Amino acid sequence: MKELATLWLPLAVSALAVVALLVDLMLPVPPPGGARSKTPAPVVGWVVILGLAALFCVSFFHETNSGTAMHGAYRASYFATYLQRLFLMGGLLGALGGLDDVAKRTPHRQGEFWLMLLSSLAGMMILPGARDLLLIVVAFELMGIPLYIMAAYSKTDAEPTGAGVAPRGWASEAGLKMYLVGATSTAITLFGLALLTGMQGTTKLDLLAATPLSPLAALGLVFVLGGVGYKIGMVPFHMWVPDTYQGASTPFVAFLSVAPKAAGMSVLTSIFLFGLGAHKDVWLPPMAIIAFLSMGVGNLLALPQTDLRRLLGYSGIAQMGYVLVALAANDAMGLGMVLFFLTAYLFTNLGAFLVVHTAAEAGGGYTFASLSGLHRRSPGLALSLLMFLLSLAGIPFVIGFWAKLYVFLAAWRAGLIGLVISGIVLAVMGLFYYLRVLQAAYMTDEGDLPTPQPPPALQLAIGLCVLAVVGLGLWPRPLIEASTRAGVEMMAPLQAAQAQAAVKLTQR
Amino acid sequence: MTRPVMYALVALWTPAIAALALAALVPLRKKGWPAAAVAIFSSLVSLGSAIALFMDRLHDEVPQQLVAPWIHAGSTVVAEVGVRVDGISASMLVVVTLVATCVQVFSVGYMHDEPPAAYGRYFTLHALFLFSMNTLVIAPNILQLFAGWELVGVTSYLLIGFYFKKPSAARAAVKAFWVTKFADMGLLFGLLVLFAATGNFGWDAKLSHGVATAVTLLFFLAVVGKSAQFPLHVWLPDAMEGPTPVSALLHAATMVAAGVFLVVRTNPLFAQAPATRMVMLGLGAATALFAALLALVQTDIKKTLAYSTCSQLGYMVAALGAGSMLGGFFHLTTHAFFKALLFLAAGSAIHAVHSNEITDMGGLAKKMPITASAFIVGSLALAGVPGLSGFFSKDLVLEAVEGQLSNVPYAALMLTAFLTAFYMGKVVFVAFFGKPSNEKAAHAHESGLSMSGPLMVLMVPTVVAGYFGATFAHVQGEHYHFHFGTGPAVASSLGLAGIVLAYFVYGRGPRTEQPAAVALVDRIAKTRLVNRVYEYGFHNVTLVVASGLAFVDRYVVDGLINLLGYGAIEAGRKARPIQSGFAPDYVLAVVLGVVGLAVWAVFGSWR
Amino acid sequence: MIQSIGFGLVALCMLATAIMVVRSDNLIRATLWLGGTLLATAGLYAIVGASFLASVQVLLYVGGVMTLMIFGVMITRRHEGLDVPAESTGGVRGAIAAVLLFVVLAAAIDKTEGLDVLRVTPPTTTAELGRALLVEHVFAFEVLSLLLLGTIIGAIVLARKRDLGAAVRALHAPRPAAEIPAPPPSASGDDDASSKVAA
Amino acid sequence: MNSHLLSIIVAAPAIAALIVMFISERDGANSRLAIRLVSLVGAAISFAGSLVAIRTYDKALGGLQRVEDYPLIPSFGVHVKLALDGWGGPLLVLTGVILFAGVLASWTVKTRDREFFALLLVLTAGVFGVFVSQDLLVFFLFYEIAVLPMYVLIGIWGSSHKVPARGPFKFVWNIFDIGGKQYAAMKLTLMLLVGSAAIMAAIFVLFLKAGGTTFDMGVLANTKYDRQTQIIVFPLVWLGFGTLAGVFPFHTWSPDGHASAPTAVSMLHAGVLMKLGAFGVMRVGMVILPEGARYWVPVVGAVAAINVLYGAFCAMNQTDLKYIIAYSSVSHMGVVMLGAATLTTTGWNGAVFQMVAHGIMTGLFFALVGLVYERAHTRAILKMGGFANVMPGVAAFFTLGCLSSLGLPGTAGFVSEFMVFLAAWKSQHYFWAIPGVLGAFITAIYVLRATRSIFWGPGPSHDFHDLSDAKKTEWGAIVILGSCLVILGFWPRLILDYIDPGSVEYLGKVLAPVSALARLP
Amino acid sequence: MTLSHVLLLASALFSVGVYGLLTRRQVVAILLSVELMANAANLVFVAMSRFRGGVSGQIFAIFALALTVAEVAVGLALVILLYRAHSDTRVDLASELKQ
Repeated sequence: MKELATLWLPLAVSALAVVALLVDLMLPVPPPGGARSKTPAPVVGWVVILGLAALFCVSFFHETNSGTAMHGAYRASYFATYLQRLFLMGGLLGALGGLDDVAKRTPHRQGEFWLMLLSSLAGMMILPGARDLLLIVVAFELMGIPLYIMAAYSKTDAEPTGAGVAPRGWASEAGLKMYLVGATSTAITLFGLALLTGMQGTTKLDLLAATPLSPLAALGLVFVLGGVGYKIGMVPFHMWVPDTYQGASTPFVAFLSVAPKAAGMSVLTSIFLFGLGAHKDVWLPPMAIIAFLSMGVGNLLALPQTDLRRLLGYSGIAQMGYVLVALAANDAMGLGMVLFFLTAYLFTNLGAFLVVHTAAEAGGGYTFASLSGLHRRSPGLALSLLMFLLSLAGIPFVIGFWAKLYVFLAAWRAGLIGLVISGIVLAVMGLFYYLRVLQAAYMTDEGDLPTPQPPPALQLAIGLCVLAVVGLGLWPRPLIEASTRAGVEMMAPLQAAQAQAAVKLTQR
Repeated sequence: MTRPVMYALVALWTPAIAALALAALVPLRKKGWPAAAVAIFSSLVSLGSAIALFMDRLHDEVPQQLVAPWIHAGSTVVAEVGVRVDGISASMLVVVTLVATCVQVFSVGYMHDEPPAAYGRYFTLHALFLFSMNTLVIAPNILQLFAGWELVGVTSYLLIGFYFKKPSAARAAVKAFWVTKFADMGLLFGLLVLFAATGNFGWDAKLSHGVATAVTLLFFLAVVGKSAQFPLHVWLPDAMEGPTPVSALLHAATMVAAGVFLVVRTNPLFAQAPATRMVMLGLGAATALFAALLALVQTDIKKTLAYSTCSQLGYMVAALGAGSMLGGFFHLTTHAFFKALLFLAAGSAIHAVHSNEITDMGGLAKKMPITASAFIVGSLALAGVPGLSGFFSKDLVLEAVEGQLSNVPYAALMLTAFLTAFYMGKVVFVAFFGKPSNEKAAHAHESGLSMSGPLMVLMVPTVVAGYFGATFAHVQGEHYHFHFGTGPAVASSLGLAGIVLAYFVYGRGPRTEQPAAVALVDRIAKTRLVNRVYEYGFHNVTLVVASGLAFVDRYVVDGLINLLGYGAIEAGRKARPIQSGFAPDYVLAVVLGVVGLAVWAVFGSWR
Repeated sequence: MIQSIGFGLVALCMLATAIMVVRSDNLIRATLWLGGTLLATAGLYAIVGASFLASVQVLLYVGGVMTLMIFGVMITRRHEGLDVPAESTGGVRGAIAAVLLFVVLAAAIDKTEGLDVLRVTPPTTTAELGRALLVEHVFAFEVLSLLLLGTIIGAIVLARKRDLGAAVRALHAPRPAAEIPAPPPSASGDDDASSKVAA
Repeated sequence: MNSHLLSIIVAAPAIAALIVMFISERDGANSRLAIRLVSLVGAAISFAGSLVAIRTYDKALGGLQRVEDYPLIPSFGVHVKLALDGWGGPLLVLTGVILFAGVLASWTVKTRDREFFALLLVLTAGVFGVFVSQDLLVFFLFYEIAVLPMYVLIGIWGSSHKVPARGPFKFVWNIFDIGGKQYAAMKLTLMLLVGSAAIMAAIFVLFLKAGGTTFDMGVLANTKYDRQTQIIVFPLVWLGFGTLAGVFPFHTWSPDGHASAPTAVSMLHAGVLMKLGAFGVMRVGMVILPEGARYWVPVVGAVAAINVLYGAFCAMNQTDLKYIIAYSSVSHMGVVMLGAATLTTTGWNGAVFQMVAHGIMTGLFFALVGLVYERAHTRAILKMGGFANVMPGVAAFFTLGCLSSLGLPGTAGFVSEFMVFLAAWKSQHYFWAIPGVLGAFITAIYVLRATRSIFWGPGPSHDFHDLSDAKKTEWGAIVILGSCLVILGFWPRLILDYIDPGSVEYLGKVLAPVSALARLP
Repeated sequence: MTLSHVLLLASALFSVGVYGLLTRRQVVAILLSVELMANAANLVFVAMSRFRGGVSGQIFAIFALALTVAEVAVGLALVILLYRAHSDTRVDLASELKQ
């Protein structure tokens, strides 16, 4: 029972999934044929939202920061709690943002969507505490497979199409591409894990570093890096990202672009920092190269984009490059700043996608033109977009500034100077396209698009994001202290152990 | 604070307050006549305190000064401002305030037709000028002198450009400022060198020979510009575009003399640099002769006087070069009086006939007796006719120059004396005698009291100043005793000869053609060689460099930055097709990425 | 020795069938070849003494996956018999990548010491496996069940085509001649949307 | 109240901006007036506060006074530590003056005035923050806040006058349909942020090499960094901040940016923001990295000398009024950097004085240019002429600005330029003074040419029918700035007395023998 | 027969799978190739477990098997969607989203 208490957050999310399913089943089934034109109310969606909100709040009153469960497969920690809250918040915001879109686009299969979301979320909730590679893989798939389904969920193009124009199967294509790359990555991950666990003789993270790495194990390790990197959208495993972002329904993409990435980062952290931090010399150079490539390719390819979703997709690739830079620092501060950055990124990117979605819904599609005159049509929305863009670009007094600053500082401190310098330069380059979006929203006023009228849930989601981005930007202290605490908690014992091992090695 | 210092401060600040009040109280200025009243009142107060100061100096020879730190760096005072009261500043102050007061009073009548706003602006600038000039005159160090020096330059610029609607006036103003500003760089560099050597801006430092020469040469460059010496004299004739009273005050009596005053003031430095003094002597004499020749061929009465000013400044510079501080300074003083008188008289005549050309005048002596007599007295003084002030001071100059540099400058100055008398004679005979050349000249009449009054006032020092040479010298702490030797005799005879010759050439009715010698000079003068050199330099060097650099800025510096942006964006565009939309390509990227990673894992140097 | 011969045979089978899977021109046949590969794998499991795995492989994998695959092929064909082309292009590209990958893998195996073990550990009992599965890894097992539940529901929601009748009615509904021909109902990805049109 | 004066100065514009954002625009003229009044009050509070701050600064005591310390992220050593030093006072007052005048000068902004004033105030809050920050990271934070709003301000309210991309690669910008002000805004922002990137890298090194516990600039300045580090990091700081100070060859954002910016923005940008760059080089680069500074000053000074002359020559070739002023800013900022490079008290006094003097002067210039442009609808000086007939006041103040810019005694420009030239001549690189003085002469040529062709000559042609002299609030702006120029010119000690202790103290750190510095881990 | 032989076999199988993955144009055929790769991974799991001891490899293999099946199910659902949109299941039909 005590073990279950340790696991209560993941279990609660799973339970919520079941509840959602049951509620959906209890809803009256619309009669076949005629009377289906009326859109059913998003009941399940609200259940999910309220449930997630409640869980998020309760998680502050009932923190389980220690204890292991399930034969050491799961270990609670502040690190895990931090990330779990992050996922809950991501799920909550994603649900708020997607509520009306789901109800509008797929009115008669809403319940299943929320089930998928919660399944995915349940997978995420397990990941940060999982201490067994087997559990990690299963939870990772639990998170991943529903995402394919959600990506293809609306089946058609997210863009409203005119009369007589064939609805394009963009959502299907988005799902399919994500799936094909994802399935490949899964196979690669499994193959790598087979080599790694086989050579190391264990699936337990804590024992993984006990044996020196053989070339085969190292090969397995980098296979895992590649396989997990797909979910984060690291270059060169990123190519599904822009296509899926463009094709899938945008509120879902808002969720997809932040929460699974954070989860992926958590997996990378678990395997590489907690598991194999002692063998840093194996994975650091590839990770550094991948970080550089992600920053470079992401920023470079975002420059000429004309579709806002693709632009944000590439920008997300670059942002993950920054996180990898901090991850590569492989120390307490680095980990803390990874968490901090992921938090900042969650609010920022989610908010940006939701604003773009809201503007596009009012007309003009997801092009720059849809933002034309936004400052006049909806000053609040434009201001929110401004805040998100500033945060993405890393400009002061919004949270993104601190995130980028500390990510780079942590990496610099760890000696990754070349990486940081290239990161800073590429970040400045990236400013170009953020400014272009800003320009579209604030400096053009052509055409006569209607005023965007986001539904209340969407407004709430955007409002929460703005509040977080600005509020935490002005007063980052609690968040920084929390993330640092999480980082120190996990990394300090490891570093001490590694230092001890090094001393032993020299004594020998 | 001692009494003399207080006089000096009053003399300094009264015009300053007047200028400030006129600048700030817009309605007062825009109304016109109150501005004149305020300015003239301030000048009178200034004049009064100047005279009081001068009187004080007659008894007290110990210089006094009051300074306050102006710029400091740490505990070191870099620069001070304040007033210095001694013979030189007291004498100069009297000259400046007296002429300024006369000119301002004269202007009340002369500028009468201007609209009230312009009228007010005119007097505001006059008050500002007086303040600036006083700043220069009573400066306790060369830095403050430089400050005043620049300020008078600016007021000169603004007053030359008073009729700013006339493009020629606008050009002349800017030209005057550029030329003097160019020369002022010499003074600035001189200050830098001086400060580097001594750590202050005083003029009584003992310098090494090299430094002294460098400093004084640099100073002299500024003098050449300000006092319109060859080859930087080009701005002065153009500056006649300004109102005539302005020409009288700034471009004849006081501002242009500031250069000479600088040398007088910093005489201790110049005394240490014989090489510089030789340059001054040569250049001064050359300018005197050169300008006199050019004055010969002018038909514009103001331009004649302008070249004459150049020429007389050449005298002063030559005297200073010859080592006679007193000679230069005394000639400055007398010249200020008679040249101001000449200009004002010319202004009166111009006011009457609405033309600057002497050929448009004629016979004015009968119509305008006061003006004519003033002009004639001034001309005689300028020509060095014995008994008038110019005679004494010019004599002092010649005496100093005599025997220097194989007597070449001496001869040149003698010749200049002759030419001076000749061209002044020409002006007098053509403009004031004979028959009126046109309707306007025929109906000219004497100007009102505000104009004729100052003429009469100025006639007094023009006549008598020479007799106060001893007093003047006494105030400077020097001695002066006039004795009628060969030099004065020759000079005054040459002067008389010039007048006589002028009578024979010009005094007997209008001429259609010039004497051959004059015509030759005229043809040379019309080439405007010096001006053209400058214009060529400006258009073909400065502007070419500027456009070259601007091109570099546009196309190279900025171009490179655009290239960077271009490179990044174009790279992004070129890379786009990699994202082909074809899923197997994406998978290929994954596989190749994994293979790359695997290569590192297997063959990498991590062990 | 016998083991080695057996291994050799099975390996040969496995590779041959695998190559047929990726090279066969007929999709149905390729699917069947995959069955061969999986069976050969099961045989190999048996040879190395993982008998439980071998049976699971045969039952679940060969049975389940094969059926699913053939079902998938058939449902996406309009009665063209068994002659379903499985196009492939870019053979050189693929071959280069595959060979590169193999070379790296082989090099890693070559460079790693201690892989020339002949000894096969005593056969694992099913009970042992069961204990590991349901005790040690029970949480993962539970998570897996959630995963399978979610997947099945998700796959059904994606694949099902609700209210086909309405869509067909929409196709045959009278419409203005000038209008661009409406897309076939099957192309309309969102059944709900098309049903709305019908209503 | 009194003990939080600096925070009030910094916060007042920010709070005013916030209030402005919430004023409803629906109320027509009333709300327009309210927006302006709130902005003006915010500006006035800061201005008054800065005057109080400077008046109560004990110049005999020197050093940091009015220290306020609010921990922001204490675990990483980030404190919002505000304090006034000798340099801060005059620069605060400068900012206050320019902001006040800027609000007055933009009284007639027509479109989207709410956002305009809010951004203007936010920008100024950043500037105030930089001048009083004693924590390097907060310094940088404020710096960024000051730089960024410029993009929007230029992009939206910039002149519709075409500022075309230039050079052989201009077509690039056309591809993206970024012409005119957007081009200028983008270039400005990107170049300045590249500079910020360099600064950020430098901050990392400074922070980590000092032990990684604090960003306090006082502590960092007492840290002995090894020579190698200093030599590597100093150029980063110099070029990073220098980009904003218009250091050649990273100045090209300045002409385009200033030319397309609206009046008040040009005033603030050229008047105050460019000073942030020079201030940063001196306050961060030279004080914290003395050895690096000593190593690099020959280059810094040489580049500054190039700046002076190069900017002046480029200005001479322009026919667009704003370009002239913008290039003249490049030239004058060269004087600031030249003064800084002399590493003498006189030079540093001159440099800081020049920041103030040039700030006021260029603020005046841009205010006037804005007036002229608003009425004439062109900035091509060759098309103008005789404007003095209809706008005598503007002409007079423009002339005053010109005179200050060419270093006329009696104006603030002379004091600073003279100090700088004096220091340059006395430094080891006396030849630096030569381009400096020449630059002043070239300045005389081009400013007077411009004055002549705009204001002098026969009356304005018929193309200009709505010319008129300055009006109510506009007078306020130009009279304040103009009189500051003259007052400071005549009595420089009004601010020199405050600058001086700052220079002495900081220079002491730069020139102190190595052994005298405390050694920190 | 040693472990390295089995591993070589698995590697070969994996590489063949990759070859198919890259060359096949029918989505179902691609899924088959992915199955080959997953199968290779399973082979490694089992072989490692049997040659080096421990049961976790085999457990892992069982889980991997289940995961693969789940993935195939979703994959086929997506294939059906593709077919509905284009009446065919060639992967290049799904290439509207690009650049």
